Amino acid sequence: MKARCPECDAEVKIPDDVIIGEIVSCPDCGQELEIVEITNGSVKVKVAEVEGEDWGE
Amino acid sequence: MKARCPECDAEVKIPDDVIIGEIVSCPDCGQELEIVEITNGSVKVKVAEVEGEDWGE
Amino acid sequence: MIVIKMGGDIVGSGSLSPAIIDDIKKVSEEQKIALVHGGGDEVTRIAEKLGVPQTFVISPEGIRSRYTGRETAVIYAMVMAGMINKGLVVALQKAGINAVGFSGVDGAAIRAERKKRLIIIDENKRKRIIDGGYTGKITSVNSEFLFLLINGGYIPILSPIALGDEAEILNVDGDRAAAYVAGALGADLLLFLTDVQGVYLDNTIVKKIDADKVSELLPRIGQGMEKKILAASEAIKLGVKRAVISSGFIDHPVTSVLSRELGTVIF
Amino acid sequence: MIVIKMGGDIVGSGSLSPAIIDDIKKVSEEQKIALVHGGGDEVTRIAEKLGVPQTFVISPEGIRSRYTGRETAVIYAMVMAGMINKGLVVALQKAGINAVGFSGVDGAAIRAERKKRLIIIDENKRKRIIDGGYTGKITSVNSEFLFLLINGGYIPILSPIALGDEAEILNVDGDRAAAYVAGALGADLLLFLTDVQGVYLDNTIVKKIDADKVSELLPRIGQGMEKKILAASEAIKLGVKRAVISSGFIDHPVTSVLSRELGTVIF
Ligand SMILES: [Zn+2]
Ligand SMILES: [Zn+2]
Repeated sequence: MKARCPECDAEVKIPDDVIIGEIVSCPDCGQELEIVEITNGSVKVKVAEVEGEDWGE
Repeated sequence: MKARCPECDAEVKIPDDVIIGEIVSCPDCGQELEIVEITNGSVKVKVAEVEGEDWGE
Repeated sequence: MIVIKMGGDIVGSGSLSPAIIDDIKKVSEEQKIALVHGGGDEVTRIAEKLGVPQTFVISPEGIRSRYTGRETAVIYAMVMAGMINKGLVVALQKAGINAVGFSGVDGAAIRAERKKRLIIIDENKRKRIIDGGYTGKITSVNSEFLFLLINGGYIPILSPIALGDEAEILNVDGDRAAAYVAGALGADLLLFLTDVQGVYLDNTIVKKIDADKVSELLPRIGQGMEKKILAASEAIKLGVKRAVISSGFIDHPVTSVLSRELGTVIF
Repeated sequence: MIVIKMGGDIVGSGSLSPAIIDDIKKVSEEQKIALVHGGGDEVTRIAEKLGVPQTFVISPEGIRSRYTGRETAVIYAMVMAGMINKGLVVALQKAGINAVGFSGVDGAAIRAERKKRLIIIDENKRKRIIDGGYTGKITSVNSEFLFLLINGGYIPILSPIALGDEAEILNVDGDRAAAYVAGALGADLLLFLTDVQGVYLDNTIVKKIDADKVSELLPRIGQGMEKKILAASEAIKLGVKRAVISSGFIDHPVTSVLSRELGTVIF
């Protein structure tokens, strides 16, 4: 499967066994993209919002 | 077995299967007596010091 | 100043009904307030889950109490001060009540003397002395510490734990802890929120009990209530104006007691 | 003002070495002091005993952390604020140190924002977003509350728990909690008492680290220490004069750091 990077419009290859919530990186701009929908062999992605690392004790 | 009440000097009957820490009452004055020693068929008693009831949650 | 004791039925594992929260908020806007909670059943539940079976002993007067061994004392503090207390604090904070939860060991808020020995009725129905474990008789309350928080705008919520003479963690009865706290703070009212409407005698609620005449009444009252009446009368002797035993499961369980006659008043 | 963070190795299930207690007492007679503790391993131990297996997740940077689900959050508060915290309070009280133990939910002492989502590396080594559970990023410290206690003559000892925006109980990193507390109190020193002598680099202790140059160093440092250095540099940015990472297992672990160069200083 493929998707377009919302940041640089590059084509991003997506593994066939991808799951919702998985993060892929754009090969061109490096932006991390979150898989938000998978329907009939096509995927929707959005820019992943990463929160800082502070996961407690 | 028998013991003497330290309060009123009455004779107090003690069951044969008594254990250390057990409390017996003096039949004359009602004083509670604690068994503190058991040796060869004789027992030592002392006046039991009772603390108020306040055993928590 | 009002002190409210909320028993295990009211606080469960650390939650409160909206009716109680709303009422505490309303009252806290008008006067000073301090809270004390119970929760013995939850201690038992967690202790047994942790593989520490709880033993209960019977006093010569027939009162059944937890035997607090060393291991149980740690679990007791954990459940009371960590689970129930913090659950209540967040429930109150969520409503905008600036609660501060702590126990009697903090700031030596409640000091007690460890009971070295207990007299129990053993399985053969004979009286026997056993090691006292970790329960205590309250000797003092650090009212300065409590007032520091209260006058600073916070609402203290206390777990029934006391600091022993050798800095042991001691299990103390929540009703009695509330009585001592109310006495130390010079409270106008000590309110026991329970799961019943008041003290029942021959199926009727007793409206008023004179603290000096409690001993006549006790033999005719059930166990749990007996402890509460004793604590209430102790509070009166410590200078609290009145104590009320009332239901925590009605609308406005706190303000109702303030505005009209409800439950059983000990004076 | 000194803030001391005592990690899980130092506090165990709520005890302290006499060396640390003596030193805290000595320092407390000369200046103001606040304590923050850790204890994640104890949380794991009790949670598993209670039949709540603990899950750990790995961040893209390789940091392994507890996944704090709803049930775990309750146990976390119970163990931290009930067992470890109260164990420390009585250990300090026994030495005549008037400690007051509480958590970040009490008096809203530490507020945090719940992390709604986390990015982890899953079992197939792929990055994935999961629900954030109950961990938070600290947003503020109620220094007024802390000063109320400190100026009242008490020594606060804080559990690493924060109050979320919706009054959730949140698991926050103890090192970072200590950094924010130290910042809010304008501490001269934030001391991390650990089980090592300081930060090691190529088998030698690093004497000094410039807080602005921490990022260059991090890739060469082990995980647990990395968190501590980040927290230390954060404290410096929040206005703390210096942070020291040093051993809690030496004689005079606190006063030694005050009187001579010891451990690793972050400035
Ligand atoms: Zn791109
Ligand atoms: Zn006699």
